[in-house]
Amino acid sequence: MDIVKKIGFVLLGLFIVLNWGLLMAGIMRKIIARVSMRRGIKIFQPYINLIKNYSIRSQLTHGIMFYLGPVFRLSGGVGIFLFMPMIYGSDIWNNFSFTGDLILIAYFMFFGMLGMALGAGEGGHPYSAIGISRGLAQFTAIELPLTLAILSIAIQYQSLSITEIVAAQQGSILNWTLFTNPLATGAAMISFLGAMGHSPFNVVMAPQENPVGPPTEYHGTFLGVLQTNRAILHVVEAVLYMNLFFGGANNWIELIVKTFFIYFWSVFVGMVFPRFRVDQSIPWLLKLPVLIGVAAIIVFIV
Amino acid sequence: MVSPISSIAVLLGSAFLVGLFKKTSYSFAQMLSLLAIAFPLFVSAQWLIHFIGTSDGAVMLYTAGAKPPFSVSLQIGMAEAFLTLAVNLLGLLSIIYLMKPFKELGVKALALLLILVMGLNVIILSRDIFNIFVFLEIASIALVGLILLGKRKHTYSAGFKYLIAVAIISSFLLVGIAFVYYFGSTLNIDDFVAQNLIVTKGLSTALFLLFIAVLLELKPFPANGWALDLYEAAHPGVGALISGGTATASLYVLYKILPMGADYWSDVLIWVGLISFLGSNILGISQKNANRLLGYSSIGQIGLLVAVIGFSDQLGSHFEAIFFSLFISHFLAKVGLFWLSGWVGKTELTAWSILRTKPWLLLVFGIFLFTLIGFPPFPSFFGKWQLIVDLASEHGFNWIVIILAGSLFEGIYLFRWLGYAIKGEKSTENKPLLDWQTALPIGLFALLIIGAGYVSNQWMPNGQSINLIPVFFILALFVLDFLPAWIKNTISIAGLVVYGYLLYPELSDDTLRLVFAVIFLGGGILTLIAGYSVKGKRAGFFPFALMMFAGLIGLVEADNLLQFFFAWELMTLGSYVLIIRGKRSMLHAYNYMLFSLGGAYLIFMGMAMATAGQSGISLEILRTTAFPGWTYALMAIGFLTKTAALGFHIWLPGAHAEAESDVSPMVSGILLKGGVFGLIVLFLAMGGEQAQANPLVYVLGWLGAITALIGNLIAVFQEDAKKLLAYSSIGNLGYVLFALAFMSNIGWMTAITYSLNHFLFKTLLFLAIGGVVLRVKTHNMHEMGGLIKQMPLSFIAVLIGIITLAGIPPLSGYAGKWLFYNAVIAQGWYFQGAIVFFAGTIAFLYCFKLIYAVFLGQPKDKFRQVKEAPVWYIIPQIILIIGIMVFSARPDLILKPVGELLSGSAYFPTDPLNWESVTASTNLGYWSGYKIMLVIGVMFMVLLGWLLLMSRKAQKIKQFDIVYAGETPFTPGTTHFSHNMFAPLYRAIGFLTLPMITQSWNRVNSTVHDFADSARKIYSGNGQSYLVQILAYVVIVYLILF
Amino acid sequence: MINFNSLNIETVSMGIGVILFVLGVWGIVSQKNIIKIIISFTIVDTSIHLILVSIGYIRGKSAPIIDAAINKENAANEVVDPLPQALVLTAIVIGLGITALMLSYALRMYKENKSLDINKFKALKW
Amino acid sequence: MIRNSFLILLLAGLGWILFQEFDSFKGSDQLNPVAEYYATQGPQEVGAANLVTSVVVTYRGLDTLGEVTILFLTAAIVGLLFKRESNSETEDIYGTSEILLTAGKILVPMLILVGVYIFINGHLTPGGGFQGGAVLASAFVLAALTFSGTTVKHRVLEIVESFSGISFVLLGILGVVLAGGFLDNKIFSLGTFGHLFSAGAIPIIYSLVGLKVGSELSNIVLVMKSSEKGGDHD
Amino acid sequence: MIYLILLLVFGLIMIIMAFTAIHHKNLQVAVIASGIISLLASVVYVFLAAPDVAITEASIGSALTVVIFFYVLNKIRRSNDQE
Repeated sequence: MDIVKKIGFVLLGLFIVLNWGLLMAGIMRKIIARVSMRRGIKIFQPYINLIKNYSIRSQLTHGIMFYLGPVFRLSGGVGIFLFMPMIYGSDIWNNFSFTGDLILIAYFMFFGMLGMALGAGEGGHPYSAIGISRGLAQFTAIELPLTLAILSIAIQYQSLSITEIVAAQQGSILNWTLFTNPLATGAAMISFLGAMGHSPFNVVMAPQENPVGPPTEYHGTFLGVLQTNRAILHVVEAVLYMNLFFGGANNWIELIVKTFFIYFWSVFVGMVFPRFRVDQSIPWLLKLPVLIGVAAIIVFIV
Repeated sequence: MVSPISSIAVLLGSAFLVGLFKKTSYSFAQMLSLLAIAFPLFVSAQWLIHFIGTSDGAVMLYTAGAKPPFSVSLQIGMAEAFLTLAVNLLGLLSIIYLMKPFKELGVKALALLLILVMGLNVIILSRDIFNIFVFLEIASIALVGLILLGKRKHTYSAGFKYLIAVAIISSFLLVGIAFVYYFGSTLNIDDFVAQNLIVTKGLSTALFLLFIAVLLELKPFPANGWALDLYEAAHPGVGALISGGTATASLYVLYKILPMGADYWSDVLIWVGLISFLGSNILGISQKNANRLLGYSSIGQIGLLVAVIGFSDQLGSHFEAIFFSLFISHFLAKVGLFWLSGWVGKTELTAWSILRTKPWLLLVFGIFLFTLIGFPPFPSFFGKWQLIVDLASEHGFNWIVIILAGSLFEGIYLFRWLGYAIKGEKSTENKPLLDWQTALPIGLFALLIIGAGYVSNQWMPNGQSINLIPVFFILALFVLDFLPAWIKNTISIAGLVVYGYLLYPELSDDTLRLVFAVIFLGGGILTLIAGYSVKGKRAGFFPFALMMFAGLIGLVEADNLLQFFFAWELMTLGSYVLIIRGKRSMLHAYNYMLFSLGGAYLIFMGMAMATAGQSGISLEILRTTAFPGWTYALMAIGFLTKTAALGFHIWLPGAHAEAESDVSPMVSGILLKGGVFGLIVLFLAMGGEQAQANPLVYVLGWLGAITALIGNLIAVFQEDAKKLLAYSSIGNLGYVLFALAFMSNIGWMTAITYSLNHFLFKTLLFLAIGGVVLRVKTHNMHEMGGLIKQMPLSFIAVLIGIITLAGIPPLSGYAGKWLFYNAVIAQGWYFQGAIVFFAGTIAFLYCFKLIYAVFLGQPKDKFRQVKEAPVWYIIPQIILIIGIMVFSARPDLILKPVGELLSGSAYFPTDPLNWESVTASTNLGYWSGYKIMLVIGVMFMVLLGWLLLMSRKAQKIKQFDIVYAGETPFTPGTTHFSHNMFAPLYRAIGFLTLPMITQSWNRVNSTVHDFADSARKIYSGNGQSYLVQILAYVVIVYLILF
Repeated sequence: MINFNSLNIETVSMGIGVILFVLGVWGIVSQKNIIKIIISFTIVDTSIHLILVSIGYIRGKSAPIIDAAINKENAANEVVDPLPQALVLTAIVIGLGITALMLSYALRMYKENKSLDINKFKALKW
Repeated sequence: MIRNSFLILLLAGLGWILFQEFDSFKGSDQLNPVAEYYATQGPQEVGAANLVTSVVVTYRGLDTLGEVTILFLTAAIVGLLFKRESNSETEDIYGTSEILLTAGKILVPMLILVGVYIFINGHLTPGGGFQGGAVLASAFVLAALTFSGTTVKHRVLEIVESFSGISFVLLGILGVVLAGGFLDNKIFSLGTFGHLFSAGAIPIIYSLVGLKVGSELSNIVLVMKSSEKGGDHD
Repeated sequence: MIYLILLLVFGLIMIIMAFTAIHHKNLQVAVIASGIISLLASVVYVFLAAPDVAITEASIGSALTVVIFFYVLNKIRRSNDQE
């Protein structure tokens, strides 16, 4: 395929994802507000925020890494998008994923996190560092169930290629990993809660300590970049779970519907459960979800 | 040729003559004594040269115009010539060394020494047991007189104890001789042996008395308190005479009379000798007095030599070479140490730090200690090697265990001592003068050791297979040590480059070895470049650095077990000295050495078991070993101590963290791969199928996984930047171990990728952090902060380093992770795999801490003027970054040939990685470093461009322009959040990092020390108890025997 | 155990030697006084000499000196073994030397510590 | 008590070891080959009537050399031990009684004569260098006891000691040069068997041994005697 | 036979003397006892056809040794008196 055409479709996909991400964020916040008996923001408020931030003229920076942080962050988000096959069976929408490598995506997530952490770090704000340290600590615990789940489905499908994993789930809804491997799905979905940064795992996002979300130190274009990334990343992560556990998507509609529900799962749990402290969340994550993950593997060994 | 009898006559005559001189003509007497003792030295040398040059047998010397057995006869052969040469040399140098004390005591004392030397000569030469008895008495009595030299406290009581002990021993000896004569009708050893008597009850008891008395002369543990007291009380110069002189003669007597006894006497000697060796070395552990410690060590070493004599039948044609190398090591090193002790003057071990005022003495001290322990290139290394290999071929594994355990215990106290000397608190007193009388003998003996090392090497079977060129190069560096550092550095680098160039053709086919050769030599060159930043002479650094690299590269080159072990020990020796050079690294280097020593002995034991029943010592024989379980387990554990697997890791953090800035990358980035390479060699030798079937690898896998987790977790909680990196090394080596344990093609690919990566990023990180530490003069990360502005290049290096470490695409660390997943799933080790991945995410935490706490956050006031790291630190970092980039983009350049090698060979033919130009694939997936690099690189550039476009007018603001909850922070110190950064994590899973292993090792340590401390209470100081011990020894041995 | 009839001069002296040896050693290990220990050593010495001479004795033969009584040619059948006697001569002198040395050291020790109790000289130990 | 019973056990063990020897000792009825050689060949080879002397001085001459060396050593060491006080003069605690003085005057020369006789005739009659030397030494001791003022000078003794020692060694070397080996007595003609001047070098060697032993023993005793002033104040 | 009986008697005396030498409180007595052992031994040597040894033992073992002992004992006594 012509590389220009490819890049064109990639950019188009990116645009779709960005929009769906912004929209979904608005919808979710609306839902949250309604559930808590508030009126809430406008659905399109994320768009407004984004445009507003990009148009602010003053740009303050603490140094080179502060500057590069958002670039890393956005690279992380876009990179995952690039390496992710979006629509099953479509050459056009599988981006640069070739056949979609699960490990690559799993580890590339760190790229953005690292950039963000470094950028916030150079800001010199101690709370940023506190937030990062908590976030990272909790992240280690979040990763473990996910790792077990990934191992479990890798055993199940004897593949680490996302495309192949999706292919294996085609045909019937019962072929979804959700049904063929509910334990792995369970572990992964708990881990997803943490990845999305909602309650009960969102202490790292506490108002003053928000390095993973758009932080207070950043503003203007920087913040705009971060918000862009956030929108993209949430969708792409949901797509990842969709591909792994919920049969993938054969078209954009299916993708939007599935990602909505996947994302909604985290919002739903966040509404229901209160927040953990980090030193509570880590042991919790290392107990039940890990046990589920272990069980998911044992099922396949035995 | 001059008859040795004339040396006896000359010595005796001059002794009688010297006694006549008056005080006023003392110097003349002294001159005469020197000449008198030089004469026999010349005679012995002449005979030795004669025997070496020709293949003549021993020559019999008759006295009194009658043939034996009717008259006393002497015999001089190669052994006698050599031993008398040693004794005479010792005598000559003793006169020089003891010149002052001799002068104080007068001419009579000179006569005593002459007579002592004469006596020793006769003991060695004589073939008549009664004659030997008489001259043994002479030697003992002369010693009793000589201990009056340089009078110290309690000399008299020590002398008395010695006298009564000798008296009771000689009583047994005389009774023994009497009955030997009664039953054997002869006093001549050869005649007795020739008669081939039937051993009756009476004769065997007579022989028992004879043997036990000679053994008791050698001060066997535990009937040796009298000797220890004498060592403590006597002038060290006299201690040297006892340890080197009388012991030598008595040992030879034992050897001479051995054919007289029944077969079981060999076994008795072995038992007695080894019990002495082990017991004495254990009890030495708690000893604080240098002279007494030397006594313990002497007794131990002599015990080993006694055992070697007992083994003489089993050792066959190797006996002479083995005995020579072990004997000469003991002789030269122990005597040298005694002499050094005399110069130090104080008896406490801690006082030996005074040696630092004379660096060459420190070097000599090191040579002596390493010789005692048996490190290459010193003679005892070869002796111990061959001894143990030969014992193994007779399946004498129990003996080997005892010998190695004894050596380990010896190492415990000798290296503690060395530590005191190199790093102990400097004593405030004036340094003693070093006159030529002291310097000459000590220096000469040190040189002789090196010569003896060469002889042992050439003499020993297979010894010639060792490539001595690096050793000579290192020796040359020692000679050139007076040059400024940069010249030596250039020479060293040139040496490594040339060596690499010469080696390349040999290795170009064997990619696996080539990878490690690149790590060892290339790493050596890179880290040495950093050394250019050191001004001055940097005395004693380069020889040892090169020694370490020579050892490492020697591992790669090794074709046989001896070469491998030689290289292994050379590496250990070099790295130990490098590590102990750090400011506070006394204890850490000590721990390192003990673990290395223990590990080395396990490897040694494994190798020995492999050689049992097989011919040759090539590495191939590991596969066909008769004891696969033991061989592999022992060797694997040995290598694990070097890779610092959990349980054997406690030496690493301190050793790596406290080392000098440019040494840390050497020992962490490069040295650890030595252990990895060892494991690879072992597994390769085991062969694929055997290895896979071995339960060992399963254990190794778990061990690797847990090591990775715990190592990384502890690293997270470090505040010391270098310690953090050090623990991270433990974790990373855990990955490597885990991957190696897969015993599959892809697993090994993973391990090699990891090894290479770890070399690249850990060297890079240690260099970068080392550069920072060099500037800010602290290891504590929370004292740093905001250094990115001052040290941007170091920051970039660390950034690249941690991205690689954490395995984040696109850099090469990801390659390892990807391979890992594939290997884990293919192997089915899911849980271990999960632990390792968990460890990987934890690694991310300390990566962040490292870069954030040092370079980001709030810059401190005191570091505002800090400059970028020295350019010599930056250059290797740039090279390493380039290396990482190249490896990340084109991993196929290295991994493809390695993979082909692995699948092409017999080891791991199944499930290789498939390569399609730059893309690798397995059944599970595929990976293309090149494409990932390309995609991410382009994307990153685009986004960066975009942001630059959007915010090109970004405005730099001040440090404290931050939103801070309504307050304005005013000190950077309180605003830099970096101490105890991961407190919540610690509260959650910190219990895993409790130093349980350290505590249990400490408990082992204190148990051993307590035991040694209470066990040595048997030496109550009461002369009578010593006699009782001697008596009990005799009776108990008798009862055991009969 | 010992048949009286088989008793002859050399076995008896040998027996005395052995008993004295054991007694001497008993003295050495049981007495606290240094002088007593040295005395015990001389007893041990004497006992060894006795043993040696007994070994050299040949039943019914005379001293190994060729004089009027002993024919030079037939000496081999007339005399006892000269060798052990020669050894004893040497041993006696050595014994004297050692005894003298022990006594000198004892005297020195006494002057240092004002005691002859061997238990008092335990400064060097362990 | 535990210690004592332990010691008794040990001694029982020692006794048991020695009893093994005693038990297997049956005496001898005839000379063993070595002794037979001494008895038959000794007189011809060495020329000494006293076979013990021929063994001591010739066949086992090296032992004898060692033996005198031991005495030399002992004298030297005792000298070193009491070096600091050797100058201090002794007050004689026994006093010199008239009887002792008279007896000394008679006995000392007689003892010296006897001693000399013993070692000169060592190759013919019982006795020899050691015995003669011991007698000489007793003469000196007696002299020292009796004539407290006129003690024999150490220096003289030392010179005699060294001279005889060196001569002994030189004679030994002459044996290598002129005869069959070190300490071979055949450097001089063996002479007539049984005469005073026979047996080659034996009378000379034994005289030297006698002088040496005598001077050494006297030295030891005299040093012991004269060393005074308790305590070693350094 | 007479030798044998004499020898047994001597032996007995020697053993008794040995006990005396070892256990007697007075050092002088002990020394003399040991001298007596030596002296008796020299007689035994005569029985055993060893006149050379007998002379030596008598002159050195029982005479000189005892003299040296006495000198030393004397020294010890005197340095005690000086205190």
